Amino acid sequence: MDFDEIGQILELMRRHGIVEFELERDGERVRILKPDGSAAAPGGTLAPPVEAGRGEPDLVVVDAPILGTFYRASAPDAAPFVSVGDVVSAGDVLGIIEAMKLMNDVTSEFGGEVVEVCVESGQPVQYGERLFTLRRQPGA
Amino acid sequence: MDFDEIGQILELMRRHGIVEFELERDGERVRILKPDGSAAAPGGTLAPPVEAGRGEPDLVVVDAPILGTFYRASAPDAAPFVSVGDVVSAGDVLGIIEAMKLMNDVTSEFGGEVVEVCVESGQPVQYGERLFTLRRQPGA
Amino acid sequence: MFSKVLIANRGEIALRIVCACRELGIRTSVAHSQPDGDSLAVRLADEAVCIGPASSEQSYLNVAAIVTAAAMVGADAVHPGYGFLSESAVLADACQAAGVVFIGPPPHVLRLLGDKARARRVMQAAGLPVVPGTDSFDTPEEGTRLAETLGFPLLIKATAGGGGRGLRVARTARDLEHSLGAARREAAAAFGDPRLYLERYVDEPRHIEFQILADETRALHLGDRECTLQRRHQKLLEEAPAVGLSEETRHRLGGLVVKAALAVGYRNAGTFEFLVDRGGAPFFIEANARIQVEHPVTEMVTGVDLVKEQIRVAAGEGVSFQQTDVRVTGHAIECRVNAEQAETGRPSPGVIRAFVAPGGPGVRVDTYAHAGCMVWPHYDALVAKVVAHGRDRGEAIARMRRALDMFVIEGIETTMPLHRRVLREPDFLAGRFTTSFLERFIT
Amino acid sequence: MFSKVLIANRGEIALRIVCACRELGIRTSVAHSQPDGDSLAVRLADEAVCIGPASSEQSYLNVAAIVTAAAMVGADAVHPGYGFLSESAVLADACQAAGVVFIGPPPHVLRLLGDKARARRVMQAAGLPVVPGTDSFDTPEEGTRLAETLGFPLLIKATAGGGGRGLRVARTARDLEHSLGAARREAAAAFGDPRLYLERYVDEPRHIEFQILADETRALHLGDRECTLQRRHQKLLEEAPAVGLSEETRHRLGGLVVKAALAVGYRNAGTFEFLVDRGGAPFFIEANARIQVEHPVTEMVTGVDLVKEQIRVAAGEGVSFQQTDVRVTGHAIECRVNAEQAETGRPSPGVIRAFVAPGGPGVRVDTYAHAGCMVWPHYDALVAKVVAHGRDRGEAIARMRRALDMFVIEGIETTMPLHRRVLREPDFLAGRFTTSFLERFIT
Repeated sequence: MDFDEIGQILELMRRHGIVEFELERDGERVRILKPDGSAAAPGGTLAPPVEAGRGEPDLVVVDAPILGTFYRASAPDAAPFVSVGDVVSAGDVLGIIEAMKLMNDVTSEFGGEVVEVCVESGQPVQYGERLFTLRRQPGA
Repeated sequence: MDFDEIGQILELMRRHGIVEFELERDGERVRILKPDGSAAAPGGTLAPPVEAGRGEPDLVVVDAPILGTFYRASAPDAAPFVSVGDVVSAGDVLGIIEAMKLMNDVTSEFGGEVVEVCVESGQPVQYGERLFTLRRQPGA
Repeated sequence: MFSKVLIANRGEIALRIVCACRELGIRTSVAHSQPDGDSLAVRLADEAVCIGPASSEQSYLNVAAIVTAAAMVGADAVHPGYGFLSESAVLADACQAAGVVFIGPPPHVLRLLGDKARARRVMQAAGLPVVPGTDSFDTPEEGTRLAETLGFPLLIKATAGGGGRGLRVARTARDLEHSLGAARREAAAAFGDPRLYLERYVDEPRHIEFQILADETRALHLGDRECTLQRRHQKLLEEAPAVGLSEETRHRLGGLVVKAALAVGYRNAGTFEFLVDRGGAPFFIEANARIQVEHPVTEMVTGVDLVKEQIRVAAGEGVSFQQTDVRVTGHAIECRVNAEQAETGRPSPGVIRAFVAPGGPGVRVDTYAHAGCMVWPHYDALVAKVVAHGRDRGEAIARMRRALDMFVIEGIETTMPLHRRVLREPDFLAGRFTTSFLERFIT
Repeated sequence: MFSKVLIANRGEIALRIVCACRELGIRTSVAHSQPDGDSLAVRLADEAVCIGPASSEQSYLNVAAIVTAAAMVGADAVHPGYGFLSESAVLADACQAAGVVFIGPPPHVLRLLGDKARARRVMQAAGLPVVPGTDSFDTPEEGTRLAETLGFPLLIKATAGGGGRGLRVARTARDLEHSLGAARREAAAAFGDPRLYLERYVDEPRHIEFQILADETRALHLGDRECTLQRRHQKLLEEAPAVGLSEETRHRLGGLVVKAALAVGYRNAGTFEFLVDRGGAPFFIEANARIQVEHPVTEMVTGVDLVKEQIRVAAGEGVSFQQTDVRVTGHAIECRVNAEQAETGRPSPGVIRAFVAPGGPGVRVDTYAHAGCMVWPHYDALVAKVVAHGRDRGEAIARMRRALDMFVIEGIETTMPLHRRVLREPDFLAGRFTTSFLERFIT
């Protein structure tokens, strides 16, 4: 069994929608399991849900607290509240969301370093949409 | 077992809607699972399916080869073809099923000892209904 | 016609509106709460926008979020469904301000009909028979004084109430005294308005209603519905046409509701509700300025698609037919399949493991449910509406029975066992029932 | 009325018959093959009996097993559905001998209509316009001689054929010579009868049919259906009423089929099929002595439950209405959702992983499928029939589009992508099509 073979198995599994595969070479044993279709997933049109910063437990995500238009700065000609690399404290304003002429601050629950700004200024955002990824500071 | 064979197995599974397949070559073991529909098991009114002699691999079952009325003897006053404890040979008549005035023999594929008569004489039986359980004779 | 409609609702009615829009060639965007993100309405609409968390207050009742969402997706109209903000003048105003069409009556009609005491007065002036009752009052003392002129038994109602919420019966002056304070506090808490009014209590009535449709120039009625079978003022089984209505009363009320709708400047779909006393006399109680849960029974007997008509009217195209085209054919029954323990009404949210809806002739199922879907505890318990249509009431009942017998829902409890019992009850079959039938039947 | 009916069929029609029986208060027993033991029809019927293995020959085509099963469960009638033994005089005879009612026409009518050449002759005598054609013949030489009197192009048909099977077109004498031998062998293999007959080939026709119902004393017709959209002579989309039929022809044929049904002593439900040539002239081709797959479109526009009427007639109760009660309202379309790759028609059996059927106004789905069910390779590919009813053809088409767009079937391929394309094709929308439309459209 080498990686080529494993790759071929994985490809076959993908193509046939197999969820479990067992092999035992010379005593010649094989076992193949298809999904049972239990979770009837109707064909969706919606984009897949936003993923959190998987794998890295010190990455945290700041989501939109309401829907509206997201701005990175307080005015078109002002500097952004934060940019990648900035270090922020809990409670700092990271951006604003405008809904029905009202400006709503987006604040951080945590202190940390901004590692990603996920939405451009002036873009509409849904409730719960990911706006920033922060790397939590040790002890913050 | 090579990938050609596995590909053939997968193709067969796809074509027959098999969800689980097991093989063990020379000790001759095969296990094929069709979907059980469990995910969506609508409330049924049907009796549970007939169970085979699980656990005891030397027990074999003789099912009704057609539907009709099952008789254990050739006439009301005749002795039954077989009773529990009798030893039969492959091809022996175990009973008869009457359908549309025609008498159809129920014969055994195996030689063995009759350990159970599952249906009373004169009872209607469905196709595939279990009639007898035999214990296969070593070498039979 | 609109090019995109924002659907500000959830569940089966959101899907129902998707159906209507698709048939009219209109794109749909569903404004949904976070847990509804993978609902069938969201999946089957052209697009979707998440407007808030599970809590209705922050999502389906959030006017700012809905109007913002409409602008964000570029919708030219908002359909509010039923419940939630469907009768909200505030949402209608906000839509107007934002240049988006609210699919429903104009704000002034919503305000009038939202004030139940004022609506009664106006409808009386427009010629409808109303239950004798009082104006709104602010203090228990006023209430006690007004009750003397009205007599007992009477009903204490919240001025801003509706849907059967906040009702209390007072059979004696002592009852009244005992109840007024609590009713006031409840009304303030539930509707943000402590005002109450009193109404003569109609004992053992039937509850019937008329469906209307009005556009810029005309008002039409589409016949009546029987909504007498209720539990705690929540309808559980509806029929069209109404069972206990003489042809004479039917004809007369049909004409009167059309006149009343014209008198108040009604637009779009609406319902006039009446109590009918044992002598057969009808009394207007309220008008609902929205599509009703039970609208399919009317659709089944008339062949009219009420939700499409709502959209046409809102788009300025007018109702697509004349009063003389309206023909009631056969009989239809709707059973509301709720995620509730049948006898107690205790909610039963959870994952639906198996779901096989009945089909075949004369059966319609409106539902957002499917195998593997979640019935959330945050929202109301309606999972599916089963509607059966037959050439007569007998065939409709037989059809409903077989539809319920063939409806498989596993994983949650539903009201179907109760419906099945009702559909075999001799008094129900004979059409002998009043609004207390179901509660007496259950206990 | 019967107290128990044995259903000798499977799939959606078995379930359809369960619906009808339940509405009539009749108990049901489903005679099924081994793999169908956990089908929805079996689960939803009162009881079931396994009559044989997967092979149709040993189960659904097994007359002895079916009659034995009927006796075993104590059924007083057998409903054969469509296909399988539905038009079998042998089953009808065997039922009669066993004292069980066969729900269908009497054996002599089944024999007459099963012999297509004789049926043509008899129907011509009864006043129906028929395509010029020949009697049955046994040898290729006879065929060649008869063809001379008829002229080309012509159609070679099996005397015992039906359902579009065993058809060959001969455009020249050379074609004919080439085909007769093979057609003869095929007919012998497929129908156990090598006899053939010839018919004038109607080029680019439409295929329309009339639904009839007859009891001991009367015959009635329930209007017509458009069945022109076919692939390899298998209907894929049907409509009621027919699109390309003048009111004059409709009226005239309606009267003629009723007369013809009376002339042959017809009983129960049946269908008279016609080709309509480009000039609008109709030619009778055959009569089907069973309920048709596409019966729901007629049910949608008339409100009549054809399967219940079949049972009533068989029980001696007669058709439950008069010809003058039959009113065609609006327009209905049926799409046959088959487990087939849409473009090629290649079968696609397997497990259905997700299944969400469309609901809402004017939509009916007849199906045995559900999430987790198996589509067996042993039987025909029909998984579901989607039927849409609208006030006119335009609304029915819009409704069918949205119904198909909302119909989720995962795990197998289906014909829905083809239906979706057809429903957007300008020639289809304009009603401009003939029986070759679909095949030209696909390629």
